[in-house]
Amino acid sequence: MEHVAEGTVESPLLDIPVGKFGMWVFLISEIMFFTGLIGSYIVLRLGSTGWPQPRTILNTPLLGLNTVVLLSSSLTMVLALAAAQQDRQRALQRYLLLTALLGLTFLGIKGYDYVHMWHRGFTISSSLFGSCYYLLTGFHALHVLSGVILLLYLFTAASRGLFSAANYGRIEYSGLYWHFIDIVWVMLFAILCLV
Amino acid sequence: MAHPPRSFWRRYVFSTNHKVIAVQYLLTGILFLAMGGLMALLIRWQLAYPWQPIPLVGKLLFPGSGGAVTPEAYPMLFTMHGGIMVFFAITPILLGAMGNYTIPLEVGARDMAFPRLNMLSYWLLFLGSMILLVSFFVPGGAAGFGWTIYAPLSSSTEVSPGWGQDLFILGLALDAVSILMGGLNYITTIMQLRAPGLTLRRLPLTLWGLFYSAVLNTLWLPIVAAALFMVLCDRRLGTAFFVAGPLAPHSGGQVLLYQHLFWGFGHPEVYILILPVWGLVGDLLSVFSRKPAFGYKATVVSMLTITILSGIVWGHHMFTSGMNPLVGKAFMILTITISVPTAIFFLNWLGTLWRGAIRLTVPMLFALGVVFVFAIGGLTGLFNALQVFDIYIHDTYFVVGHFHYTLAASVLFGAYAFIYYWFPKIFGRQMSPLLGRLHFGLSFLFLNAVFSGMFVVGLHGHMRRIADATTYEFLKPMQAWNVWIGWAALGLGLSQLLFFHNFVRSLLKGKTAPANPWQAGSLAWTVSSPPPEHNFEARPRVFCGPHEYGVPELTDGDWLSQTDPRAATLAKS
Amino acid sequence: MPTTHPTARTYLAIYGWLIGLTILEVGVVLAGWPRGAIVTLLVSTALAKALLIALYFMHLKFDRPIVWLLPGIPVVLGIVFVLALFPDVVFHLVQRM
Amino acid sequence: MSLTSMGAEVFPPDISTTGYLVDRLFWLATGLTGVAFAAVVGALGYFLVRYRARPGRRAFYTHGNSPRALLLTSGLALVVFLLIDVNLAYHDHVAWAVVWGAPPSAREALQVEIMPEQFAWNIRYAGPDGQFRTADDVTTINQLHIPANRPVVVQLSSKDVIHSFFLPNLRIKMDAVPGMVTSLYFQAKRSGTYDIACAEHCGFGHYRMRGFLVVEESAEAFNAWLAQQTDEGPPDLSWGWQWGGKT
Repeated sequence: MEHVAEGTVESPLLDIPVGKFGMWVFLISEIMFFTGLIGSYIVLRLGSTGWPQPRTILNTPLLGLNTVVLLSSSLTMVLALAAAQQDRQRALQRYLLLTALLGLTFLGIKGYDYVHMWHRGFTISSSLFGSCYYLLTGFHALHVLSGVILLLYLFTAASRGLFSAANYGRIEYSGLYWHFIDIVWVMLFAILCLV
Repeated sequence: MAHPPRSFWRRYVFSTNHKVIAVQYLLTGILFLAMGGLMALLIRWQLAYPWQPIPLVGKLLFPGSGGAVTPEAYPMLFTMHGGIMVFFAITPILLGAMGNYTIPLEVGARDMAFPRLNMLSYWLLFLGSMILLVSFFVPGGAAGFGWTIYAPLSSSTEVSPGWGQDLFILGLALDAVSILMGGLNYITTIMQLRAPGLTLRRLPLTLWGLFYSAVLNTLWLPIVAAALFMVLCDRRLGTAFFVAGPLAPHSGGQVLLYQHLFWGFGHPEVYILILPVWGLVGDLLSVFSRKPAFGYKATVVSMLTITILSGIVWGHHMFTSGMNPLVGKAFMILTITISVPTAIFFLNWLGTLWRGAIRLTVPMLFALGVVFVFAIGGLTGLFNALQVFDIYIHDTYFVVGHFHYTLAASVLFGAYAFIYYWFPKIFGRQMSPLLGRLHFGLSFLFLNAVFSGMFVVGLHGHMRRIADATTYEFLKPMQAWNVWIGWAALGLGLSQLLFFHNFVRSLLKGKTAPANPWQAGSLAWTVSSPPPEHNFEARPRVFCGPHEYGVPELTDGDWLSQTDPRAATLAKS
Repeated sequence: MPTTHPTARTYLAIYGWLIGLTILEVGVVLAGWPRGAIVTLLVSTALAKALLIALYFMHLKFDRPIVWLLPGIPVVLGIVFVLALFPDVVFHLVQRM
Repeated sequence: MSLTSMGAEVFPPDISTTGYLVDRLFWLATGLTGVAFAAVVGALGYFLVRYRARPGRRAFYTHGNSPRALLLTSGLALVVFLLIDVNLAYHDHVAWAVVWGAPPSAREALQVEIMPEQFAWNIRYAGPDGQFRTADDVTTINQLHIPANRPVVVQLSSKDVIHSFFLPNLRIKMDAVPGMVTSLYFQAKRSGTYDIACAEHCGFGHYRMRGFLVVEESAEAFNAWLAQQTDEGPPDLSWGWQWGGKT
């Protein structure tokens, strides 16, 4: 996200960079979007009888592994930010690439999980649970995918030496997005895939 | 000093300049306004003279039926009329054009916070509107489930099979993303890019309206976006989120859930459109009364209160839906509390006029028109809030009349006030005041004739969205009114030609406009008309609020610009 | 701008907690705990994990409190919105065909 | 169709025992908001004439932010709120208790199930055994016969999309929602044939989804009609539900 250089901004509401403010406003609408999805899931579930136990259908250990993968990518993301703040260019590139690869791993496992489930007859149209599962995790996966693309872009930018200890804003704001995706998964994992 | 990009494409088409984008929004909006208006005329023709061939254009539009509207086409007309008017006419003009044009100029910024996102926002709207237009020509025709997209009529392909329905939802979803991107820019620019000295207490009221509106969009639009995606899944992927009963493929979901999600956004949407108008009216009343906006702080706080309340009153759209009646009562009480802040800023508007020196310019006329029609719209809203009475008039033309007074009349007048007021700044030329006055007078007359007629037929129980009232015995006495509304609507439509004529003629050969034709105090009027590529050569410094009119100590005129250093001693805001 | 950034060691410690809680979650589900206990535990662990990520990885702990307002508003609104739908869910169950 | 017919009654004829409450609420609201509207427009018109710009005229310089101004506006707003809004809400509350809050007991009321579909009203009576979804049920299409002066309870659901069961002459309506059962009650006091309308857009045939409410003079006339219907053959048992719960 680039923004017009404004010189000194003397009366902003919040004492944070414009890009960071914008990213938070974007995340507000993302939170509401997932509120719509997760809220619908909660209402549909509480309003229906005979909801199956997720662990009898889903591959719980695999999903747990995937959670660990995504949490690890959050760690590498903050380490990338720390590297940028300390001007350690090689480490920055390494961590960005690692984060993107972990995101891809998550998507790979997700894809395997989808195919596997689908073949066992658990599809988006087989039951209300199936519909909720594929809708919610599907939208989350789309967010991961766009995050991976963002990270690969950041990686190429970092390879060209565009970031430094004085200029790491875009790493920070992208990190906010990436961690937000992580939080969404943490919630989905617990209340959709386990409970 | 920045120069505009050389190439035509970068300068006028894929421009990141907020002023160019604003004009793109404006022209798109006016085009769709005309289209939605023509659809309204077709609707009124069908209601006035059911199944009669439409004169002049009928054979062209409905060749299969000898020029008459068909039962299949009628739902498409009112669905597309609603969808186009709300999302592709009023939203682009009031949020897209007014937001984009005024915000950077009024906060003293060179452009929006994220110009490229801004450009993307317009082009997503453009793409969405093209998808909407394409939907008319796919097999099965355009969407016909009403702009509210109520499930399961919308979400089951057994009852609404055409691809036009999917395209409508897709177009709306794209527009939603576009509005969200715009809102992100508005919020960030207003809050973070204000010029030195331009504190929150010195913002023009228009910007407050746009800000609140953007906040509401950011919060509630994603909810309906989620619901729309679920409808699409129901239609094409075999899910049943909003389908229940015999139509559902398995145990089924919940039909009411859709209505909650939709109105969770749908009610704030009313305020999303009206808040910028309220702000604009507050500013215009002040400029043309040559008097500071009365009770500025109270007005801003009232608008904030309404912004908050608007998010928690959606249930009053659902009194007959089978919703829990106790919840309905809670929603009724929350709804009527909205009249407190509304009354406060209404009184502040009157207070602004009180002991002013009122100039009845064209934008002022439209602003006063908003005050009048919004009074009707707001007060009739009270009828709808009363559970027992609302159940009788729910889904009748009384409701249609009410929301056209608030959403069509007020918002349309607001849009015209914006255009007449900002035209000199945007295009550097002046519009003809005489044609403007005529346009206002005729619009005011016909608009009230149309929408008050709707109250009459609505009270008699005339359901909305029916193609032919003569089907029903109890509606027979209302047919004469349908004819009356039809001709008044035609009058309303024809008087808009005055506007188009005035707009195009002034654009081509209107008188050159000075930098500040209205003697207005806010920042936008300190730069030339039209403004330079990046608005301000140096960052302006602000010394007072935007409404310093009638300052007693002044001898050279009666007002202070926000950049006038004398304000430090003379102004009280 | 606040510049007190946490160190890599803090990040690793938080990461350890997150992994630990995840293992706990999967563990109790596979062990087949009673449903009520699972729901209570999992909702709290999920909230705890989300809070840890927001506070440390998203740096909310090191931002000025007013930045909390930005995610705070939609989170509160979202919860209120979902709760407002609850009476209808209950009503729906009672009147089910 | 002439202009003289534009002077028709505001509401369609009221044949119910409770409709007058709805009409009264309307007139009360019209009176109260009418006063407020007149005050606003009066002030607006007066100010526009009295304070119009004239050469040499300068506006009174005030921001209206003084505590006195604030007290005046919020005080007035509060008075308006109490006199109009709260007043109306109270009357609505009272009317609600009668129109919606006091369903008649199962013994005294005639029970009817209605399951609309695109674009017709399927209507079911319990028949002699008083139980729904049994072989002696009576089903009709678009013909809802009821006796005058006896409470009627209707339960609604829907076969396909949402419809809305609207009785303009009784001032009530209720949505028929698939997967849910909703209900309403009423009592007609005047015999005759009246319209049943669908008030929720339900597809291209929405406008012609008309039913007939026939209010029979007496219980005998109603029973005679009901007995005739059973002769037409076994009713459609693919829909209908057992009555339970509070109604």
